[in-house]
Amino acid sequence: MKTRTTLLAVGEVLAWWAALVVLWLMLISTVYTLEWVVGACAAGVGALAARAGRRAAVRPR
Amino acid sequence: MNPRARLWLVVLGGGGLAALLVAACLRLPAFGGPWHPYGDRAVRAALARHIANTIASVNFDQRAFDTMGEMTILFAAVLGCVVLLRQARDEHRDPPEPCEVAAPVRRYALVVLPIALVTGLYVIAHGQLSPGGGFQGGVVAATALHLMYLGADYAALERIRPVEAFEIGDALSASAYLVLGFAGVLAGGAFLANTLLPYGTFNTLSSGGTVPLLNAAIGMEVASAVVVLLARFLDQAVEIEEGSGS
Amino acid sequence: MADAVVVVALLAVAGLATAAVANRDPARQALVLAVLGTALAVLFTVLQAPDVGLSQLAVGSALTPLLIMLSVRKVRRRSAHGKDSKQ
Amino acid sequence: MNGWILAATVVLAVGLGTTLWGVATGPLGRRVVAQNLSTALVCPGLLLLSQGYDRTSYVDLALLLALLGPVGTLVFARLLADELAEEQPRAWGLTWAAAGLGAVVVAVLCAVTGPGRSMVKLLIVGALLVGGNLLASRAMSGGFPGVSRG
Repeated sequence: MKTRTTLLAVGEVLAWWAALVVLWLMLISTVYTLEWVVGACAAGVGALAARAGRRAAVRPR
Repeated sequence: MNPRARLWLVVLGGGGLAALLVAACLRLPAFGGPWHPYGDRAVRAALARHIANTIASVNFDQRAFDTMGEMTILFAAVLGCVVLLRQARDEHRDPPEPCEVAAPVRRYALVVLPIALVTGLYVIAHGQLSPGGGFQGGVVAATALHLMYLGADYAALERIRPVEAFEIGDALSASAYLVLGFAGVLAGGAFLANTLLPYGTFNTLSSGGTVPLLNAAIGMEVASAVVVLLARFLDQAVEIEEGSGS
Repeated sequence: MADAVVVVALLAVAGLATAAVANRDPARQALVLAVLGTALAVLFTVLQAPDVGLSQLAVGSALTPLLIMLSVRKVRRRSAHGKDSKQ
Repeated sequence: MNGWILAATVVLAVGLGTTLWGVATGPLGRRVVAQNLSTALVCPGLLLLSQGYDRTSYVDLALLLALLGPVGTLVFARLLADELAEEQPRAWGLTWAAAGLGAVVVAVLCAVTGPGRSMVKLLIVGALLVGGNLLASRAMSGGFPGVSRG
């Protein structure tokens, strides 16, 4: 049960991360290594915020 | 002063200002002319330092000291707000009731929050390449977090936004700007002189020497400052009640 | 003819700024101010100053309305509170 | 002056003109609707301007407006929820017309740009714009049923 929740959480963050990296690649004009690095970091921040936001919005009852 | 005298004072002052403005307008160069002495020099200086967006070069290289002044104004303004809007002795905190938001609004907020955050970071990171920069991107990133208040409620926003961390981030990034300025002095140049780092390849993220670093510092400063400012406003509007508690 | 779009943007800014001053209710003023922000962003864009336009969009479309509306809410709550305690 | 700037001038003149009239007069509900429409009408204008000046980096302005404009409307929908609950402003005809304008402009610009990453960027702007506006319309007519306090 514990591993299952961890796996789900990691999967959620990874899915958001991949989607946001794709978004970053669509926003920029030319692609090179540094752009990948910065984009991956920014997408990481966004993915963590997405998960934190979804957890915070589910009201603890 | 009676209202009549006040009116005369306004008419006199306004009339004088209008006359001066009209006189100044008559001496202005024509709209859209080909003569741009400042623009030509600024573009030349920007290109010499491999910066694609001349505005970023003006803000963070040629006029980096002015930007430090603007950053200080924002910092002082937010500090003033924090002091003014603190919880007074005759006030108490009354946590707001959780509120009901329609499901599509909540889903929209949860989806757009990361998108807006990444877009804000994109605008910060590409400040010296395309329109944008630290200020614009920082405001977008900070606004993105407040989608939690709009799409859920204040308690949800507080759960993802530790205000203390943003206060520390505000101070740290403001001092990072100063440290970068003094690094120029230590390296034998002037305060905030852009002679520290190689200028890099034109039109890439690493071009422009210290410009991307100063840009990132401003982005973090503005984002933290806006979050702290809105936190004080939200506290006052939603939580803090008059009377010392019942 | 090429300046027609500049004229349109200038007229919109002038009209919206006048409307913002002419309204007396802060909530309605905030609404006009939000639209004025987008009109100013258009004006800066057609004058080839997209950096300033972006600043205006970032600040004017969501941040300023939020600050004004939160202040309005605080003032309204305070006056409602005052009425309650008098009764 | 090319056709793109002419089209942008027409869109902006009609858009800013109608929203000026809508936001400055009438009941509160109509003003919020007009504020929402201003995003939906100005954003296509900015896209056309970026094509007219032939500067792809100006698309960032439209992107930011498409992201933050609906957020601004949500601010009003949330903090004026009590007043709007009485009026229940609905203007689905206008909203869908504005959304249609945004979709048409994005489709035309996509056809001109041709396949590539910049086309996807235009599609992202279009999706954010249309989705955001429809959602904001939904939010102002009963999107916040229980926010009397907080």
